Amino acid sequence: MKTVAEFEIKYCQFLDAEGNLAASAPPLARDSGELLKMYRFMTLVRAFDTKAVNLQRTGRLGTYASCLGHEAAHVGVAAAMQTDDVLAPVYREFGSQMWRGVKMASILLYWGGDERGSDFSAARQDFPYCVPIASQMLHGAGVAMAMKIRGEKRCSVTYVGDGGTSEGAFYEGLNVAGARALPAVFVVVNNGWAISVPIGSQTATKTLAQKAIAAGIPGIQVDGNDVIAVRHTVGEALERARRGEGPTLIEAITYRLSDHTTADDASRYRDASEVKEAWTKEPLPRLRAYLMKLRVWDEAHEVALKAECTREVEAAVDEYLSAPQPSTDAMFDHLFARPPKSLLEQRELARRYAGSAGH
Amino acid sequence: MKTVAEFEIKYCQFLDAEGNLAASAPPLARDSGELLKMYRFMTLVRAFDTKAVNLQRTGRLGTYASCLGHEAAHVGVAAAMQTDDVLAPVYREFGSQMWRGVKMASILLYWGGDERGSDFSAARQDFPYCVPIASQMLHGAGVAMAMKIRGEKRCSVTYVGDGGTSEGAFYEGLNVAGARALPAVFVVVNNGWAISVPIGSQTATKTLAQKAIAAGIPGIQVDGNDVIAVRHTVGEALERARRGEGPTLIEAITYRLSDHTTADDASRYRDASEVKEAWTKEPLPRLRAYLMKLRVWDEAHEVALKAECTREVEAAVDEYLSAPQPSTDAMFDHLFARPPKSLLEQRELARRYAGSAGH
Amino acid sequence: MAKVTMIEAINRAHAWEMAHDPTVVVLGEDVGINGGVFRATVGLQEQFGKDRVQDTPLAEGMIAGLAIGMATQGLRPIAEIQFMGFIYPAMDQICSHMARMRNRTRGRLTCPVVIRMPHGGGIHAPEHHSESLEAMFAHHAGLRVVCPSSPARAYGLLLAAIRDPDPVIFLEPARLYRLVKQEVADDGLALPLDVCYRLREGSDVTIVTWGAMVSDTLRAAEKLEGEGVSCEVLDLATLSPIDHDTILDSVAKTGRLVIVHEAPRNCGIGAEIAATVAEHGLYDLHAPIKRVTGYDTIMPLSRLENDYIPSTARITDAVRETLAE
Amino acid sequence: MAKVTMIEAINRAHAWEMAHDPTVVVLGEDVGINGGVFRATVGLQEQFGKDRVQDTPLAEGMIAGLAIGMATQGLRPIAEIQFMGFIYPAMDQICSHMARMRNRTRGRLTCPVVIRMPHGGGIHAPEHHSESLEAMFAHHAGLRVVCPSSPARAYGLLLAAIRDPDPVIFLEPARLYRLVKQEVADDGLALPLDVCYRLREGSDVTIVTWGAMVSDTLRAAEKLEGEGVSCEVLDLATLSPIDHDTILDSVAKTGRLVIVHEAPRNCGIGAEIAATVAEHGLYDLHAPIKRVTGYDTIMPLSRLENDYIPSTARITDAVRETLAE
Ligand SMILES: Cc1ncc(C[n+]2csc(CCOP(=O)(O)OP(=O)(O)O)c2C)c(N)n1
Ligand SMILES: Cc1ncc(C[n+]2csc(CCOP(=O)(O)OP(=O)(O)O)c2C)c(N)n1
Ligand SMILES: [Mg+2]
Ligand SMILES: [Mg+2]
Repeated sequence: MKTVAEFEIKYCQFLDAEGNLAASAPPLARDSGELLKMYRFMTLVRAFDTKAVNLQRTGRLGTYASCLGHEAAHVGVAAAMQTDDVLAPVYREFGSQMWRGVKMASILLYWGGDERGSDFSAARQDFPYCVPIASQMLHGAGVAMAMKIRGEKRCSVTYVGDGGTSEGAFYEGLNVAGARALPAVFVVVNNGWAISVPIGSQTATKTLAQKAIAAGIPGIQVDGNDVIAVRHTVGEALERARRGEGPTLIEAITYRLSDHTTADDASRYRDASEVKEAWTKEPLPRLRAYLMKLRVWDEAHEVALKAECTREVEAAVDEYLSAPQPSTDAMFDHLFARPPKSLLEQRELARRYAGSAGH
Repeated sequence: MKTVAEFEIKYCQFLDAEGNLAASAPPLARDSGELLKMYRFMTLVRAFDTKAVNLQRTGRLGTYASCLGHEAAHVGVAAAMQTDDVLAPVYREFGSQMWRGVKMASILLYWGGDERGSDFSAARQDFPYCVPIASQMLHGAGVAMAMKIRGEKRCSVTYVGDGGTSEGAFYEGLNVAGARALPAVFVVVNNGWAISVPIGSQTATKTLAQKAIAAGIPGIQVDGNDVIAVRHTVGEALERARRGEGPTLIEAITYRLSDHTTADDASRYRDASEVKEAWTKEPLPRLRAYLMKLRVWDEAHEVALKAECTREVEAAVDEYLSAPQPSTDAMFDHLFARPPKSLLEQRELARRYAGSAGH
Repeated sequence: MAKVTMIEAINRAHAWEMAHDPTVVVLGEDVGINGGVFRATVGLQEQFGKDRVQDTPLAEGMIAGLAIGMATQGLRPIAEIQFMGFIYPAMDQICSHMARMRNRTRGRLTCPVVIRMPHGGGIHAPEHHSESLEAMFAHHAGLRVVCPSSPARAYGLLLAAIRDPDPVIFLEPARLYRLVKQEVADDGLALPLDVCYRLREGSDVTIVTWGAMVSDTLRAAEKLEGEGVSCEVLDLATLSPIDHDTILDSVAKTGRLVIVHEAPRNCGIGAEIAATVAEHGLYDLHAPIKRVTGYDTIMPLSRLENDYIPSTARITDAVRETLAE
Repeated sequence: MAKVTMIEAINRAHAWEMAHDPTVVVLGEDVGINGGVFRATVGLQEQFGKDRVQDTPLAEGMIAGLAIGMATQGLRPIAEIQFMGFIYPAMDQICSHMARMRNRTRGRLTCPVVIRMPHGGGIHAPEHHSESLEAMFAHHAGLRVVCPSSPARAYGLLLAAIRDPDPVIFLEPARLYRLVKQEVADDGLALPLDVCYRLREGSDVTIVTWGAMVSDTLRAAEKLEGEGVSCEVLDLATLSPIDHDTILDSVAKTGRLVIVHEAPRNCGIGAEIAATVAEHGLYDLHAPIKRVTGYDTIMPLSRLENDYIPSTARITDAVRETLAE
């Protein structure tokens, strides 16, 4: 039998878990300004996330999907993007959103049960959270198609989880992006788990990157805890897309160090030893160690940064907590540009009974 | 960057367009009894198909999806199956259905607008036609899962078209079959076209077989006009499945020699030269040439076979045309095992107005 | 003015709007060189190019999802779904996203998308090709559902749908596509959405219907006129939101209401109309409301489809029964 | 008899039936070791093994499609969909195949499948986790739609659903999962489908409701009793097909009808009930019908969800208004 097609999947890592840099690392690895910016941001994201979980535990936030452990993936992706690119997140890519200018107070507002949280003051073309798993794949593709039709040099970047790769929409998005050579980058955050389902039970594939082969597009695996590798890989994919050469699928391997959400208890289904092991590979210490080796960072910087992050987060929390309660009108006023009469009547009714629940 | 996974896609053909046999051909290629059986069947399928189109053109059949050119793929697949395996077809795999015992009269009845056509007298566990593209992928997977749960040595075989590989359900079916190592074989009939959309516009992949890589399962390409290659490849995949080693995706490359359906006019979007070229590779002459080389077939046999096929088809047409018109009760009597009262009331109403359309 | 079929009118509305609004794009299966399986988009790719008239891979969810992405970038996509029975894979995109994007983002991102598709049976099409699922969309907030009943209304309502800043599900009665020709001025004038059209004035009974059932209903009304019964016929046109005021006014005048639709009865749009009249027009009713609808079973294959679709005889009988009360 | 919550009752019904019928299998996302996100299937994988209680990959269409394939092979799959908002990707499988398989094949292949899912809001869940889409299923022929309102009815109706030879959409009001405990005999006795349950006899007004709204409605009825108003409360229980006879009988007695549901009003099941009474019970009505429903907008995020869900105050006011007519 003759061979008609051959494929291979590569893996990219520059900074290992101990903070050692590979010889092949790109110039970015020597750009301490950029690295520091990313490190500061990752630290801020960690502080924000810790606080958000705490707010939920103390009854001041709704169910929340922690991004603990995903900081390098999220910051690396966003840092590779241009401002006018468009991001389509899932529901835990706060690091990317924050880098792109979405306010922490907005994020909290959303998870605190208020749609205003999705009315970002920056990154206004970015998509809101996407709870129906994998459906955002097609939004990313559609955005890229608009950009392509207009001949713009912009790109879309779409996230999806490892669990999300089982939904048909995931493949549909990749396939059309490939078929039309769309300027789109898809990032699978493989954090090992989809709630209680481990990746080995989700699919028989050895990698998630190889799913790109089904769409005839390049797929690559990257250490999602290595911000240099993530930013570099995404950057190359974006350049490729901007050159009109089509989409790329990037599998960023990381680990969900938290429960799935604050409504979940991962100890029901996941070995503590696995989590412990994952903590040895998490993204922050390796970058810190490397920065210290570069002598651009030390303990004093670290202490100051932590304090600064705390202040920033607290300010955001204050802003969040002081946001006024929405009125019942909010249910009706944004459904249609031209609301039908029946809806306005229902708005009246809702006003009459506002706050009557439980009575 | 290190390589973490490698893949290749093979192509299988034993009998070329001129009827030359490759040295590597399996024993089946010397089994003239089996080959003759398949050749006779392919000829019958061709005769049936021609007649069905004719019935439609003369107003005695509804819209019909011709299988002209698909005879080797359809017969090869069915011939590799065991009787108690389960087939999930799309809508034009008449060759497979007929081999498995579905009556030509049933096929006509269905395309003549009567649900009784899906109440097969043989192959009673086989699925009916599946018009919503690719949705049958999951039925095939589900059937295989039932077989696996029960530890049976049976398999499901599911068809899908080249266009069907763009639907999410296609990938979902492959993925779960791979993830659970289900005893399932999936056959993509790549006939080059999905109505007016050529395969090159459907996907960026070089092969459709490589879509298997996204599910972590073997994928293989086969000349779908070579019945020996089809039957051999499907047979190997079925054996593999029966051994508990999981599913296979087989891409059978053939060509839709007809319009998409009798409601379509392919000359609007397809070059006559392409069709002409495809006729030089069609499945019947090459097998006939090979059988003649084997000296088990000659012109006299051919003439007799054609006459026999005509008789068989005419008998089926008679049976079809003499089937009594269904009563309006048929709309109601098979919806539920326990029909609700309101439905019985509606059945009464329908009886009252039976045949009142246009009045 | 040229006489055109509904499918030609739809084609012209596309062409007019594409010529006048460069943000309008068309996508779907076989909409390009083939011009759509019903020829609604014929010639558009030639005229406006492959970027603006795109054949997509075969996946309805993908089509709807692409349309969302494109719309949020300022385009106005018109997506064709080949038959209404194939809309299901697009439900998640339509209901979870398209209908909600404006609300979810408090107006930051919007979806001015039209999803067009043939509606209903009666053309002897294969299985799954003859569904009437308007109520499924009507039940979902954030969508407009529109269904024309003549070439002229198809032209004007489609233009209105394309120009609407929110998503519109545009249902085209397949059996009207080529049934009649009508003079339609290709003047780019839209017809109003959210209102019903009074096709016939009458005093004895109000009949509300839409889509292909409009012709059967008008035929029934004519027949009944011969019996001295004066029917007021309303074409609902926008199936969601419903123009209840016009219906209630009419019922206030006639005292009787018959609703005719091809879709199954249970939780159909007829139920909503009847319920609203039972809430807000009860005292106007001189007789029980009647619904003449498809049965609560699966649309049968072609041999029985005309026994499924309400016949003129069923409509006239229902009106007579209402009047006998 | 032990007092159990609704979620425990649902768990027991699974266990009972799996122990007694080896063809029953469970599949869904996180139903195995995690026991489902609401714990409906907790312990089942331990007890019945990984073949009969399967965690699936994450894809609802796939779950429904697998269930169809398995059912045609003689199994009785119970599929869990994690939240009702995630049912859309499964719509094609449910509506195009599961609901039709018996009819399409004239009874040759059948789908005795139960699709379970949480229903409704009020638990402060994230976006897309609080939908009430029963009418979407009710509109599709070939499906039964069932919604219990107490632990005992959850147990008995779920057993009936599993044993039914046809597909059943089984909606579990999420805010009732742990709200109350009730004595439920784990005796494997099913309750009848296709009938409503009279929870309270009354003579002034009939209130029809289901699911989580039952408790609010009963609270309203109690309050109204203090005002001298006698409410008859019917729990619809099987939302499709509707037990119209019981409703019509009750309305014949009371002369007044209020329908309460959490789902949006437009084309909801309340519309079907109202329409049927306007057709077959019009002369029994002393006052216009009233619907107290969710609004025709998107279920808001948690801060406003309790303003979306009909309150007891809205129900009592509606009854009072009906009586004032
Ligand atoms: C269509 C759909 N089905 C089910 C869910 C419920 N659900 C929420 S998150 C989740 C797991 C997602 O896993 P993955 O894609 O790996 O993302 P992660 O949470 O790990 O970031 C599930 C099943 C959903 N949100 N959408
Ligand atoms: C979900 C769905 N979408 C659209 C259609 C309309 N349709 C019928 S056949 C077809 C093309 C199918 O092409 P392919 O899968 O290659 O099969 P082939 O007809 O070539 O055998 C389309 C778009 C359908 N039947 N189902
Ligand atoms: Mg994950
Ligand atoms: Mg094809």
